[in-house]
Amino acid sequence: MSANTPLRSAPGLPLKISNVSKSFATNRDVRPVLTDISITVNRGEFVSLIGPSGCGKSTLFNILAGLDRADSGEVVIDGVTLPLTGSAKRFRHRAAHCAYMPQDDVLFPWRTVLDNAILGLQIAGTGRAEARARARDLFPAFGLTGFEDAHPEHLSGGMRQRVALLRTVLQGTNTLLLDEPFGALDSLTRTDMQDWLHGMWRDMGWTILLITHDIREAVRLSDRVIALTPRPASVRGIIELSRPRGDGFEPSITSQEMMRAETTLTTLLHNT
Amino acid sequence: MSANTPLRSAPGLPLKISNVSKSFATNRDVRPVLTDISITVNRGEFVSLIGPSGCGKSTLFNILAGLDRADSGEVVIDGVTLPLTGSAKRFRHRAAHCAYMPQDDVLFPWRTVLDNAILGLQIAGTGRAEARARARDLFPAFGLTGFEDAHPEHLSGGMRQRVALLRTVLQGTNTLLLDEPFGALDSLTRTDMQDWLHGMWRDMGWTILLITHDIREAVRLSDRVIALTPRPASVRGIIELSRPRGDGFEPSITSQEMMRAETTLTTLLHNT
Amino acid sequence: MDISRAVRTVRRLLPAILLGVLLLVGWELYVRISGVRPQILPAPSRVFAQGIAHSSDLWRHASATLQVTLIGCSLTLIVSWLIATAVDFIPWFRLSVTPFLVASQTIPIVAIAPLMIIWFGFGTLPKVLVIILVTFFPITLGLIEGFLTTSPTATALLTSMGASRWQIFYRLRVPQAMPRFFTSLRIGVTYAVVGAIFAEYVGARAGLGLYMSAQKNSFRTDLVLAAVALTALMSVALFLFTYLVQRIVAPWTVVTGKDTRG
Amino acid sequence: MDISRAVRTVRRLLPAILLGVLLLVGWELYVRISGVRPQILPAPSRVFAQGIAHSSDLWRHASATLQVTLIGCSLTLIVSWLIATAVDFIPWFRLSVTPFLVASQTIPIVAIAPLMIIWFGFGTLPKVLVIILVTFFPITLGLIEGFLTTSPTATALLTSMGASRWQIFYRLRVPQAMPRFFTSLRIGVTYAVVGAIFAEYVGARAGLGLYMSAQKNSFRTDLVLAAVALTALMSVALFLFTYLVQRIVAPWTVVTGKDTRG
Amino acid sequence: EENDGDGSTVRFALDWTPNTNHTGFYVAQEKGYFADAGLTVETIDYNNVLPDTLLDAGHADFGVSFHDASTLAQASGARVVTVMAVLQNWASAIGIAANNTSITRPADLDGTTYAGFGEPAEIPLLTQVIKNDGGTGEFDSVVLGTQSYEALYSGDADFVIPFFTWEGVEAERRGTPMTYFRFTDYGVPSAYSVVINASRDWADAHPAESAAFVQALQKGYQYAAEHPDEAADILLEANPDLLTDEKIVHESQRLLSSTLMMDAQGTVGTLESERWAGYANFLFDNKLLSDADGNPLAERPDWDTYFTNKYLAD
Ligand SMILES: Nc1ncnc2c1ncn2[C@@H]1O[C@H](COP(=O)(O)OP(=O)(O)OP(=O)(O)O)[C@@H](O)[C@H]1O
Ligand SMILES: Nc1ncnc2c1ncn2[C@@H]1O[C@H](COP(=O)(O)OP(=O)(O)OP(=O)(O)O)[C@@H](O)[C@H]1O
Ligand SMILES: Cc1ncc(C[n+]2csc(CCO)c2C)c(N)n1
Ligand SMILES: [Mg+2]
Ligand SMILES: [Mg+2]
Repeated sequence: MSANTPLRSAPGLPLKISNVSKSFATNRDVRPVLTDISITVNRGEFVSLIGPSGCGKSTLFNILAGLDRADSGEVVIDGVTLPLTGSAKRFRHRAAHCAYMPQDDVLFPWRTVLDNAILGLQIAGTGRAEARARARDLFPAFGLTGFEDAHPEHLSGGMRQRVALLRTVLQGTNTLLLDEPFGALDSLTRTDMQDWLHGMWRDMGWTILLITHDIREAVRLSDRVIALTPRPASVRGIIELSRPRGDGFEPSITSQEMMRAETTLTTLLHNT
Repeated sequence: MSANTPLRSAPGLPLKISNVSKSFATNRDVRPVLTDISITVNRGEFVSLIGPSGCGKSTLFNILAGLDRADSGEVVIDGVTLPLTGSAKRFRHRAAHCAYMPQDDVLFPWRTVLDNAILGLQIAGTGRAEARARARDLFPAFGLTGFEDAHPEHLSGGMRQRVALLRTVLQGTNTLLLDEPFGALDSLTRTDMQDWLHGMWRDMGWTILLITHDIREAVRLSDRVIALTPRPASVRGIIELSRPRGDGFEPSITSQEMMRAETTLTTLLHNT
Repeated sequence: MDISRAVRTVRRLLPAILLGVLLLVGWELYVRISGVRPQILPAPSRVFAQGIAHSSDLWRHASATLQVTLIGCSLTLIVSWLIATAVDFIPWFRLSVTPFLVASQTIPIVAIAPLMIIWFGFGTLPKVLVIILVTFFPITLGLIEGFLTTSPTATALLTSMGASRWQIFYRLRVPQAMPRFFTSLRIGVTYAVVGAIFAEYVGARAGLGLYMSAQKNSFRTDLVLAAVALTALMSVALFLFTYLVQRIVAPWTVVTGKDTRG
Repeated sequence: MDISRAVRTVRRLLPAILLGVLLLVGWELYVRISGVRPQILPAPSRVFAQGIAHSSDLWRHASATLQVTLIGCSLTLIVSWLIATAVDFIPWFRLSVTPFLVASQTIPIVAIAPLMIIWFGFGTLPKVLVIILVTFFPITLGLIEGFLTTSPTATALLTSMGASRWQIFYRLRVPQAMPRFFTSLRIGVTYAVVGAIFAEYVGARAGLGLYMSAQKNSFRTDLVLAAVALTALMSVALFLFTYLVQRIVAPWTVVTGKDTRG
Repeated sequence: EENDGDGSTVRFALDWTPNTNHTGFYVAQEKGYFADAGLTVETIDYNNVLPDTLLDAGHADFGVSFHDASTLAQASGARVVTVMAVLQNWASAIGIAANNTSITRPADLDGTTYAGFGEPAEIPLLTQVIKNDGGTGEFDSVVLGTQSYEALYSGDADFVIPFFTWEGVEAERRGTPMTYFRFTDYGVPSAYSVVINASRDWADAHPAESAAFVQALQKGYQYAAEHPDEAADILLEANPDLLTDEKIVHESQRLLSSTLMMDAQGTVGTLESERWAGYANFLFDNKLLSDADGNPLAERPDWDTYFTNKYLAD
């Protein structure tokens, strides 16, 4: 598979979340975290989820990534319905429909950049040599050429995020779940990485669902921004952004439409 | 001293940094960090410093706060010139002209909120009872009433920052050095805290020098934004912002002037 | 509320208790079935019964051991605070002291304890010295490392307020060191009891060590084991006691079991 | 480059070496001036000279001790990996095992070592068991805690990739546990030597412990101390050896001394 | 810790947990012989440090020792001196399990395993006995201390050197009797076995008190020799928690009293040159004696300086 081969792509909606609810049993009571969430993501779309801290965003991702199960509702990924019941173990093995990238990059210090990238492939049973060859093909596109044998501690924050994204992409699904991928970066690097991610998304044809705290990040990158309420999370509002926007995606330019969207979102999120 | 008594205020410029340079000797070579920096802050002004990570912003603050010394140049705070030579110890005791608030709030878990607030007073030799009384007076203005005896771990991130700021303010100087005070907060809380800080600044007559990574934060809050080059830091450009701006400081509104300023700053900082 | 906490504690301890009971029952059965002589391996029931029968002796010796242990621990505390403070104030001192702390752990006490008796006689001194030798290392190292956990930012904050080195020490570094200090204190007191037993084993007028040694020479394996069990109990009691002290001295370091996830 | 590193190392060690020399000189002077008899306190020069004079004996016994130590450590490694792995896979097992690990540290080996000989004869077995008793706790606990340092996010990542519990264990938890494991291994090997000495002290055919006990009975305090010094050397050598192993097995955990501030 | 009082307090160090080798001491204590002599006596219980070491280091004034241990200690410069004999002949012997039919004489011990205390004289003594019986004197040895006896019963070891008057009686009572080969039957000189040593420095500084102490002690042992059952009861009463088997104590004491404690004149405690020199020469000839520097003694010492009768009753 070369760098530009389109990734496997099944027909239909890649992601459909219908009326999902979830609560956790704590020592004292039952804590509802998600109530009746419905979200649809079309193929090739870039959708952002934004909501106050602790509202339940990561919990939703855990459900999508097969790490946890909803109490009710339905999740369909690439035409496959995730089960609501059954042993956690059986359930887990059916996962990996979408590739999940956690907030901190979670690169393993004991693996080189190349070996970090192939982690998902190895877990899926691909041989090391083949996995490495496939990863190498993508290094130029990710701007990582020359760093194959470096160890993560020698990379800058932005580079680390690119390795983490490469690892996610190599899992072989083009539906990506990104949980605050740039939360740990400083503002300037963050903007650079947003530009880069946007470019990659445009070129590679990925479907992206992104969690963020940052209104501006959501607005800059997404086709659609979904604002959530505080816990228990439910959908408070959805903002569609046209593309090309005013002057197209020009990273350092703040367009009128973006400004309006930001204002709307700020109001939505603050007046709780 | 009651909440609204103006703080001690000497005549003249509160802060004048002239041609300051500084380098660190590392194991291998000499690493220049600041080259020929000159900054003037007028009384009651809100000035932001923005620059890439590692460029030398905190080093400059360390010099201002008396934690470190410049190699050359002159720093005058409230009419007092900081010495360039002399033992670190003697030097240190002359410090505390300006109150310094570090990036993470550095609240002590073994102290209650009230006792955290009076830390600077205690260090300066004020008795505990008197210090507490003075601190209590300011609790309403900081929105901390009722939390006097709480321990910091029970506060939200935004509240913790307010306690840290209260501690800074109680040191009795109205020149505040804030090193990325909101870096650890999520975007939504961050915006709230910016609004709050701006309000306090306006009401209390402080002089603030703020370090930030965030272009938007700088633009929202400041009278003047100073952009620094990557290490070794020197002043790359200065942007003055008028006040009231278009529609005044209305936190959730993005004005035209701000947008222009952001664009200028982004260009300044990115095209290195 | 409190009842549910007790229930939880018991439930957490249950597997351990079960395993313990299982081991004891297995041991008892083995002894009964194999008919091994009590001089070689007494049944736990016998150890218990004989321990009860000789409980006044055991208590007398245990209290002597406890006394030495407490004196030793107190002195270790004083010495280790002094050294750790000195190390904290004079950095090069750290480089000279740490290797000795590590080396002190490599000295076989079996060999040194008799020499201590030769040098310092039968009083409390040699025993206390053995205890210090055993406990000094973990506690001092814990303190030194505890001081070092202080964040540079907090130090910078205090310095910017004009704090002296001494103010930084007692307002910041000391409270900051508390969690590590208590962790190492817990290790320390456990070793202290064993160290005291040790020292008494090679020379004492009273104490569980002396008792064990004498009972061993009289082929009373059951009483040796009863004393061993008592020693373990004492160690565990001291171990738990440090939690109490910690709760009083440094309450903020104690996890309250509150749900911190919101 | 390498020379400057060597110079730095020496400079770091200098205070410790100086303090060591000072102590030795003080001791020597005390002995010479006070005229205390060598049976009671031999001068360090005498300990050294006699140690050299009896070096062939000392080496023979040291090699016996070393052998037992290595066997004991290897077995401890096997057992502690097995137990720690089991604990990692079966959470309730942890609750039942940890109290026993802690309790094992409160058992006075002085009292147990002779019983071990009664139970298991005087071959290698009882000595190895004593070593296991001494080293098992720190190493197993280090491993268990090491596994627990794994971040939930990393686990979630692997799980989302469809990894089995076993894959998560060996691809993530094992490498993650390495720093803790080596820290505890260092503590473990140090105690192992002391434990071996211990076991030999109460019964053996050869070994430094036996040698010490015999020399004690022959009023040769100088040779006892020579053996003590050799024991300490052996412990330190094993201690340093673990760094070598760590550099080979888990190079990423070794701080390279590179300036990480950029 | 130094005993720098007026000499009226005497510290007495035991070599082992209380046993019948100590009966005389407890008799003197209980019957007030020490008190009558104006002495307060403090017992230092045994704890893995040799009494001679304690005497030498000044932590005890008198203590129980052995003929060989005392000779070795003095050769190596320890400031101790033997002031009284508790026994007039060996109370220890080579012991094998009585049911061990493969060993019928010392020569059969070649190639078997000895378990002992690691005392310096053990191996040469055994080698001598075996050689004198026609064996090669080559056997395996292991140091197990008290555990030696368990090793013998379990068959892990083949022979030991017990006090047949103590461990031997115990073994018999336990149903695991031993058979003995007496040292003197195989060409080893007779020896004083258990003796009382004094700190030379303390004794020199307190000659009167030393004499008073030794004579009171001697009186106690004399009583024990003459009244074994009463003496045994005194020992039992003095150590209720350590001595629980009355039969063993009585049997042991009778054995000691009847065969080992008194010299030809019926006196307890006397030391004489010839017997001392006999076993001491054996130690010297086997190169067991070395000086303070660990060099083997080049010249035969004057044995008469190693012990003294001057504190004993005339
Ligand atoms: N296993 C669990 N048991 C109990 N409560 C849980 C559990 N996991 C999450 N929660 C609770 O669910 C809520 C939502 O958690 P979640 O991590 O999904 O929030 P989030 O929106 O991702 O927050 P953030 O923006 O801080 O990452 C939190 O209040 C948390 O305390
Ligand atoms: N004591 C020191 N010795 C050597 N180098 C130092 C020292 N302190 C800081 N530096 C170097 O000086 C440079 C500037 O550091 P500084 O902390 O001032 O950066 P900064 O602009 O505050 O960065 P950030 O935005 O990440 O906080 C960094 O490259 C750092 O490595
Ligand atoms: C009752 C009694 N049993 C054993 C010893 C130990 N011990 C010390 S020296 C020695 C060998 C005798 O020459 C032995 C066996 C003792 N002291 N008293
Ligand atoms: Mg989250
Ligand atoms: Mg900084």
